[in-house]
Amino acid sequence: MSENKPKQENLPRVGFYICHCGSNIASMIDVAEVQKYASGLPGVAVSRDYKYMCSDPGQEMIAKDIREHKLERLVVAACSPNLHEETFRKAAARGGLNPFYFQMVNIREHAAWVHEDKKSATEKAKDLARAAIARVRFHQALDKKRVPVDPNVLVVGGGIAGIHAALTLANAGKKVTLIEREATIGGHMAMFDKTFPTLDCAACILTPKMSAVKAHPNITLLTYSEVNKVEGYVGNYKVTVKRKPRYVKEDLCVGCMECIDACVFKEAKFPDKFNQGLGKRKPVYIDFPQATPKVVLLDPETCIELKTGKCKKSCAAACDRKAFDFNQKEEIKELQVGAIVLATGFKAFDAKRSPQYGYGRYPGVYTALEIERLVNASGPTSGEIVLRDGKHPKAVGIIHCVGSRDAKTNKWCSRVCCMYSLKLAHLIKEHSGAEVYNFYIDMRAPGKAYEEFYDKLLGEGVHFIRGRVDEVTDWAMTPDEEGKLVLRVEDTLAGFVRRIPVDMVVLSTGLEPQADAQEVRRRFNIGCGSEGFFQERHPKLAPVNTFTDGIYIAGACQAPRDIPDTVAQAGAAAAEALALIDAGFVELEPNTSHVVEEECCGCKSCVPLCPYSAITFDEVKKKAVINEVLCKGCGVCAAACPSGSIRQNLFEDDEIFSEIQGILK
Amino acid sequence: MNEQFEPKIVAFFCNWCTYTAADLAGVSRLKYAPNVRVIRVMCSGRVDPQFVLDAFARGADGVLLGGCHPGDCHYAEGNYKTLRRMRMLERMLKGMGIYDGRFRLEWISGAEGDKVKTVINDMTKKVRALGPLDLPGHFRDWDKELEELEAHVNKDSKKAEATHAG
Amino acid sequence: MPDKPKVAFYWCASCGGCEEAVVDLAEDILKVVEAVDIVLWPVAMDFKKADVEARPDKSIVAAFINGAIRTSEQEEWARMLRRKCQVVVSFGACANSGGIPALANQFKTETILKYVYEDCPGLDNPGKVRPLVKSEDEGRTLTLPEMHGMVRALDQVIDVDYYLPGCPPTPKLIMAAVQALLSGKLPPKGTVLSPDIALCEECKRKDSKPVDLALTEFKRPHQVQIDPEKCLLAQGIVCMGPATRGGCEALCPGGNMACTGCFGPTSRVKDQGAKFVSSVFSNIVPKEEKEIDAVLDGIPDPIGTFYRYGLSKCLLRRKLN
Amino acid sequence: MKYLYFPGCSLKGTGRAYEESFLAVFKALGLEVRELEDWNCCGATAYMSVDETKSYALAGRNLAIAERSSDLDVIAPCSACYLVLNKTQKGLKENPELRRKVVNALKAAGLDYKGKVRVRHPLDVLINDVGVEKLAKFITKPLKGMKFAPYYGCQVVRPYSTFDDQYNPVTMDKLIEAVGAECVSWPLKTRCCGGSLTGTLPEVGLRLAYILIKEAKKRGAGAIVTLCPLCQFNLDGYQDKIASKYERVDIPTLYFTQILGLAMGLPESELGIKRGIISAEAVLAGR
Repeated sequence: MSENKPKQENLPRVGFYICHCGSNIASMIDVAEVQKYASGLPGVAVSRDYKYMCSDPGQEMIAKDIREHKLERLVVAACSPNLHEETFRKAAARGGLNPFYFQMVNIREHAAWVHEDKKSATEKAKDLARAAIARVRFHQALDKKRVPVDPNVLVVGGGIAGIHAALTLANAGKKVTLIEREATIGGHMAMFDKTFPTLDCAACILTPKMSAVKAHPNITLLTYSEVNKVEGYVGNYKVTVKRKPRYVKEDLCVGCMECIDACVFKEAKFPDKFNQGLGKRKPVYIDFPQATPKVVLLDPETCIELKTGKCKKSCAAACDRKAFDFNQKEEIKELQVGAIVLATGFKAFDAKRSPQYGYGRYPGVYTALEIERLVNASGPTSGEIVLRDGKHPKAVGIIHCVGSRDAKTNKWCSRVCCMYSLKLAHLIKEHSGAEVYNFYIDMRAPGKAYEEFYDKLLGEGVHFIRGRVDEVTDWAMTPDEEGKLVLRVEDTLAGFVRRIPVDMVVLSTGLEPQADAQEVRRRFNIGCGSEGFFQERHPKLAPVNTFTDGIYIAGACQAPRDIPDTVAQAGAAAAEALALIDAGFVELEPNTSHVVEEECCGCKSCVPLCPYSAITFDEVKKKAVINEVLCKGCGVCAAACPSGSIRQNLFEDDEIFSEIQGILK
Repeated sequence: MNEQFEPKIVAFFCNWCTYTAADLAGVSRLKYAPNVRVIRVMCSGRVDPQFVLDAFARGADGVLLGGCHPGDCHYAEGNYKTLRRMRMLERMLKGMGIYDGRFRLEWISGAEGDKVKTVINDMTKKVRALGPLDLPGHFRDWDKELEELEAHVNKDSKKAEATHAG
Repeated sequence: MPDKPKVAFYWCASCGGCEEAVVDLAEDILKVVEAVDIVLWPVAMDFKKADVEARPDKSIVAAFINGAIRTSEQEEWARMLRRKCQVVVSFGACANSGGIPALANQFKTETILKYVYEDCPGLDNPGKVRPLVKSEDEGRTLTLPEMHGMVRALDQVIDVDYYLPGCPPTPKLIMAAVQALLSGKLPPKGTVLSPDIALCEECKRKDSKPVDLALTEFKRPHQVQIDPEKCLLAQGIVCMGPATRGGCEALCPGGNMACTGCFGPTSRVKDQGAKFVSSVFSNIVPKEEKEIDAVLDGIPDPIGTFYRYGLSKCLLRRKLN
Repeated sequence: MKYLYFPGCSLKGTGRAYEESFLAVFKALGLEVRELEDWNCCGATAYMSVDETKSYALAGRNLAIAERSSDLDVIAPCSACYLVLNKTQKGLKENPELRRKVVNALKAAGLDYKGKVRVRHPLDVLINDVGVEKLAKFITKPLKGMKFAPYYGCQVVRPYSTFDDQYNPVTMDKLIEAVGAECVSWPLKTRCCGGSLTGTLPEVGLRLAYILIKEAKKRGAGAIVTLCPLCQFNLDGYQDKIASKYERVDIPTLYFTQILGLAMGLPESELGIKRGIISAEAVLAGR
């Protein structure tokens, strides 16, 4: 039962380096004192401090020291391993030392930046340094495993982000599968009329990309489909996809839409989700003229044949291509892909959650998406601004930040609703000539040519009132408010409460995560914030990566984002996926676990613990075996092996016990 | 010396959630007590109850274990194993006279930088109030009773050798 | 012919089971007696302390010391034998890790004395008289060994060369140890004289253990009809086999009783109780705190169960109070 | 279901119609209601701004008495009492220093305050505990053809929204529809009725009350239905003064428990219908 202290003489020669990180560390930790202290610790052959360890001279110093002083271990006290562990491993390798004879000490994020007393921060740095120097003695030489990468890519979400990523990957010659939950790709952008700040028509810039997707030989488009299950690991994902039945054969239908005319329902009766319920549609329908694929589908909730089986199916009769199939079933497909780009987009804030604005109570109150459909030439009113009661509004109020920047609903700024409110103000003024009032808290126009667009609106005579609207009411306090919707607002610039009577109110609702964000992110094993936006690996250095290698994110699923930034991110995500695939292999971290065969008694305690079924039981040898490729390196089995016969590389018992001992002296 | 007792707390943070949250607390320059020393593990499920006992035995006044919220584990179910083991370990620690918040299990996600701050500040305050655990000190006290007898027995042996030297 | 190597057997805080194990060598004991000269064996031979003290230091080849160290007398004997013998073998679970006596480390000495000499049912001690370390009786002073504050394993008091695990060690292992000593071919100092692999290796029930065992409850042996063929842990009974060193040829599971861990852990484990907890609860079914607690309630005395023979070697050493 | 009942001064005074109709309706619905013995004044919102500790102790005493006798919920029909008791619970939970003082004060009076009792509003009990479906079974004389404007006032929805939405409360709207009447769409549901200003600053208070009754009448409401004795008093009691200052409106103000009682066929005499200053006779005749 001996202590595991190695004898004094045969200690490996350790090089210890502490970084100033400019003043980030040096301002709160006495780096010289730590350097001096470490030089006295057993096994330490070299102890230096330097202003920027991660800089080229810093790394070069390490490599040179390793060669000159024949160092056998390396410890660097600087920032978080999540940031520069790789950098210093490479520096060690350049010096001829196995990169895993290295241990990093986090004294910036975990000490210098979070403590205010220099003495105790330095004390902490010394403890952590001592622990790392004690630990690194037990490090073993390891090397990263190489695993081939499947060249195919999966893009989830057919909005502008998914479309752009898929096209970029396909143009690079990769086989891409683009999956979209709705019956057509295009996402929210397809609903818009114009886009800011250039007022390009959304359809004009989106439709070519959608048809490019449809036509591209490298892209397999699976619409009306969802990802059911994801298995495997970076470079080798097996994805199960569920295709909902359209009751129409996709390869036969050419979108001539004659079946719609022939449907037993003479007029369109059912609320049309694409037009935010403003327009109507029949049980057989197509979302919008440029829908891609241009294929109709049947709504099982409202189609008589699907519900009762007793319809004369005039739609099928009218279809000379015999594309209808009333007993089409849900289809399950399996895909093998090396990388996955998630571009699942956002959900608009439900205006009913702010009852003070009267959405759903006053017919004159609309959401911004509804207005996008009204001003749209292919919308339910062919672009005419008309109220539900048929009248044309003379005054329109647009309320910014509905649901956003509000402790009761969503705390975050939705980044786009100022700009699209300006755009809608312009379109409404242009289409209806009405007086337009924009109620804003702060006018946020940060993008290229955004501020200029705001200036343009000021020039067009739109009224801008700075204040958060308290309520929308149909109570007329004075005769001129009769029959109007009155917006009560404290005009913070004028300094008094105003009541603005209007005929139509537009609620610029903010962006929030999709309703099923939590299930989706669990399915893809990535993180997300409590509100549901997917978590990027690093907000600045890795915005489109996630903590799970091989899975990338782009667009509004990660945070509220406008179209220019979304497309930029889609390109970045495609580039990251290409980098992974073109490398042809991926290096797996070597911190996997393995069973020491002669020590294993065959008690099978470990076998059920592995969620990746990397542990199997060899019935012949009566021993547990770990498949190193499937093992993700969590270490649960190493902790659980009752006879200590499973080791986890880089996190062996000796290493952690020595770290504990190092910390507590 | 009337200098206030400063507890030493050993923390095991899982790499994907709590360690990242601690990094986030650093990036956001949140300020918290310097009493915690963090040991990084890939998953809270790697933390063997032996580590917790060893930390106490070597002089830790508190041990903090940070993992992902149930359902968030990067390895799907590692933190459930942690919860099962540590619920029993807490009972055994109580049976051995160590309780009242000296050992603490917290679920902290990668986005909860401020939770790292509040947990560390709160635990430091509570353990400081509990005072030093100092098991090494106790071990030395308990073993004092051996020194006297050892001296006595060795003294006699000199006498015995003398008589039989011949 | 030159006089035979001298060996000594001694017992400290023990139940005599280890002595019994030596006797269980049955006729093999003759081979032992032939080869060695037993110079101390309180349970069987009438040597006195003075006889051992009279011997020159290191004159005894080996001492087999069983039993934990609880009183000053036991400590004194242990230190003296250490001086007198070349090799000290820590014999049995009590010597190796405190054994059953070490369970007392969960209680203050005063609590134990009060119970034994005042509150114990069936006690007739109205005067609440307690034994005294020093007392006068008709002009004579009477001394008694002092009770230490905690129960210690042998190697927590003196330096130990080898460990014979078990409660008691099996005759087979004892014979092997004696032969190794006589042959002079000894493993490195500190070795446990038993295979360094867990008990399941030798257990006949191993094949019946499912690869995906996930327990929903734990049962005590008296609560369930134990199936003699099936793995005990799979039947929801706490069996320490996976966390206990083999070498006993799974006598207890063979006798339809769960292993209680008397051989101690393998060399790769620092704390047998903590390690077993880390393993056995990892895959119980519940995921919520309340349901987990309900399963844990199936083991009312975790310290007594997981440290039945080894509380002295628990990293926390004893209860703090 | 059994409840404790904290009447408060209004329901024994100007709001007696509220108490009568409340007790009658709850009895008819088989809900046992026991008045809290030895209750004291809740201090209303005024006292809290005068001396916080004493006001919390005064209100806290009622809570301690409620907890002592049983673990039933206590119903406080009057909006002010309902707000004060809830505010006391919340204040004592969030402010340990204040809690220590109040608990000691109540200990001296032989009471011990734990803060476990739940303070409920009768409307919340009717809609959420009993439920609209069950209520429908008791409606024997639906108030067909009657149009009511639902007036919630402020204290039940601000500063805390406990059982209904802060901006657009609907529980009373549901009750009005449940009794067979028509609920007028009326955006001034939670606009101030003048509160104590009708007494202290009449030129402001009366105007606020006038705005409410004028708009209700304009939207075709036969009567305003409210749940607060002070609102009822302000809207009903000052219509003569309002008539002289602005114009005569003449619209009765009833309690939701009164219209529920009527719809359940309970006699008008048990519901204190006659206690209203503006007579509801004409309106109710049409049913």
